[in-house]
Amino acid sequence: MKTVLTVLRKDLLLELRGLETLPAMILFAIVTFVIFHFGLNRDTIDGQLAAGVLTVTLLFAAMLGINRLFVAEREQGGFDAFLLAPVDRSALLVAKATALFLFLVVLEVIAVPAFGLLLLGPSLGPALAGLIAVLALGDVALAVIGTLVSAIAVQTRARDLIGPIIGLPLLLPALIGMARGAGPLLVAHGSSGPPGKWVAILALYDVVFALLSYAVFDFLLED
Amino acid sequence: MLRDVSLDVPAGSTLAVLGRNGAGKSTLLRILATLLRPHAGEVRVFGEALPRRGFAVRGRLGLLAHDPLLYRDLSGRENLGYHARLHGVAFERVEEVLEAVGMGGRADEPVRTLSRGLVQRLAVCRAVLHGPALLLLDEPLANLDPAATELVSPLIGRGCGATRVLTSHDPQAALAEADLVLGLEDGRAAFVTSPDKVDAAAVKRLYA
Amino acid sequence: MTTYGRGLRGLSLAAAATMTVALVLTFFYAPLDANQGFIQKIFYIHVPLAITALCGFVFGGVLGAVYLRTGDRKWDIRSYVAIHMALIFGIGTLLTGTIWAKASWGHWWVWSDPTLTSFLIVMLLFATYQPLRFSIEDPERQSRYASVFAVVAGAFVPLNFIAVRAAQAYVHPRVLTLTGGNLPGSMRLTFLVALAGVALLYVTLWKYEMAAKSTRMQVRALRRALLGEDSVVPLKRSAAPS
Amino acid sequence: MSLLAVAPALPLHTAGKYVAGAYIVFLAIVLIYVGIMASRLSRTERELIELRRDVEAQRSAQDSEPEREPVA
Repeated sequence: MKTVLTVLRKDLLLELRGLETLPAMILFAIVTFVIFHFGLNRDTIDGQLAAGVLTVTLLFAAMLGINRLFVAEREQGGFDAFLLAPVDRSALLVAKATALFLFLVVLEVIAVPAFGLLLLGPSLGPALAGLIAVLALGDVALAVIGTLVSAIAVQTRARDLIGPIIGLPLLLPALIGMARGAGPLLVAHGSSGPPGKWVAILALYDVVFALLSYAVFDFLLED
Repeated sequence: MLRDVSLDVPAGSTLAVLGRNGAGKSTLLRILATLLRPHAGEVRVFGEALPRRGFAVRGRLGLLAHDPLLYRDLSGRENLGYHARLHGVAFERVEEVLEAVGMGGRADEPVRTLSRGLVQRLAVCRAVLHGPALLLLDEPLANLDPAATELVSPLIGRGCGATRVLTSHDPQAALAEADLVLGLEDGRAAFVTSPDKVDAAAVKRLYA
Repeated sequence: MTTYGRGLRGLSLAAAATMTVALVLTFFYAPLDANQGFIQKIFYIHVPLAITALCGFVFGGVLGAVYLRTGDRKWDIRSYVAIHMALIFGIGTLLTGTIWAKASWGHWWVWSDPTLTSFLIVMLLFATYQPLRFSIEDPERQSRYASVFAVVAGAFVPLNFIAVRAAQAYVHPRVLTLTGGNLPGSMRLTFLVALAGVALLYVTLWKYEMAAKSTRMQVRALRRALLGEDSVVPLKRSAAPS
Repeated sequence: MSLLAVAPALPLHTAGKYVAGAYIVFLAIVLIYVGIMASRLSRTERELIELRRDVEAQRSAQDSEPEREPVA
């Protein structure tokens, strides 16, 4: 646990100093909203379409963060430094997933209101609580699977390509859960809570992949 | 890429590894550091067989490789603080080693803005931070001027108290520090002997 | 050294015989489906292919897990061949599936069918297996990372089916439910024989491929032993383990 | 099952084409696979023949120079 906090602290500090990932993710998300405005030729959207635009944008913005997650470790010797320390290796997975989760939360804190402002027809207010629940569960899946995929992809030659082509299919069920869970919330006078079925599926997906990642992560670190 | 290399290094002594670029010096150090797993053969560090017992060895060795293993966007103090936390070392130790290499004043600048010599000093700090009993030194004095060499000498020099495995681009300097010499040629041991028995011709052939 | 060729002849004969029986049963024994008529005959090849391919993916994941436990490269090769064969069967599934969709619904692709859709997602995921391998040069790391991928992707198969099935209503010509309850006896017999035939075919081809790989590797090993290291032409960079 | 209701059973002569198509696809995949394996088999065979030739060449070279120490 101490190791997790140590690595997490270092990652956040590194992001704070370099500002390499998070600003790019946020800008990308907002630009994508603008692109959807023109691509769909709609001033406002609602319901399932809105949920789809929001979650797909977040997914692709997350891919940017996922691609960069381990680059500093690989290029600046972070893997070696970590492996030389007498600490539990799984701590790196937990720390990186937590860092990615926090990045996604910051991204959404900015991108979701921006989405409400730029594209969403109905007011965001009544949907907010349900949306937070769905996005939080989705973020866990994005963070866990993203960390795993990133750790695989960073050691390959074509890492910018391998990351997305493995990550996107693996994340598809999570995307379905997020989009379908958020859909009913974004209708004018829609339901206040997300459909329980999708919350359950997202939670199941989170738990299974968290355990799975924990089981296989050590193998990605050995040299 | 290593073959037929077998030798014992007694605790507290210094092994110099000689050989031209690509002979397998760095590979040997990475295997000893548990970062590479040997495909076959037996490697023991502190009597623990690698790679199976790697966890028993980690934390007791310090690696100083070509790569300083420091984050460029963090300052020297932050980098060392990170390593101190990972190794469970008190922060006073960070200040102690920073002072020892004369970096106390510049430890808050990002590593990417420092000259190579200063980065190498920080890398020395990182390698010895947790007081390792085995030091793996790959060209430890690279980029260091004579004054800096003087400064790091109590940390990684002959009197530092740790068992040392060191490589150097300068065979004469390495021989002067060694108790035992391993000559590597294309991943094979060309000779293993004490430094006074190494003849100039053999060294010359090694680097030819 | 395992001799993969042993039992191959018996297995081939069994696979061929079972497939033949399955075809005979399909066209001369199984009754015409009340709703779909003759077109339902595709079911007897499409669904066994799909089930075998999915089991093949999971099988590859299990073999990958064994590799990670043992570190013995032969398990990675087995896992590779299992996934490789499952991909071929998967392509067969998608092609027969689209033909069935066209015949039943008039479109080559129907999103409303959760089984076909989730199968496509699984195929898209496993299609990255070979590029991933190709992108890692160090053979040991290639094996390790490919096995991690196989384990994760193998576990993804059932999860993905849960998620996609939940997303859509049941509209597939659901001749077979998981319990198989609503299938008339003669249809079920035909289906089971066809499933056995396709599964036997998978096992046969897997063994065949393993035998071919192991033979090639032994030729190389012999050359190395008899003529020395330098006489062996270095392998080209490849996604396949060797 | 609603979609099924609007998808009536095709007449046999239309359905036959699709069913035949599906089974031909299956057969073609198996045949293509067998074809690829056949070419690989012939490559292995060629390698074996080469190996045999090289080994025999080495043997006869050694026989003609019996004094020489065997290399490797």
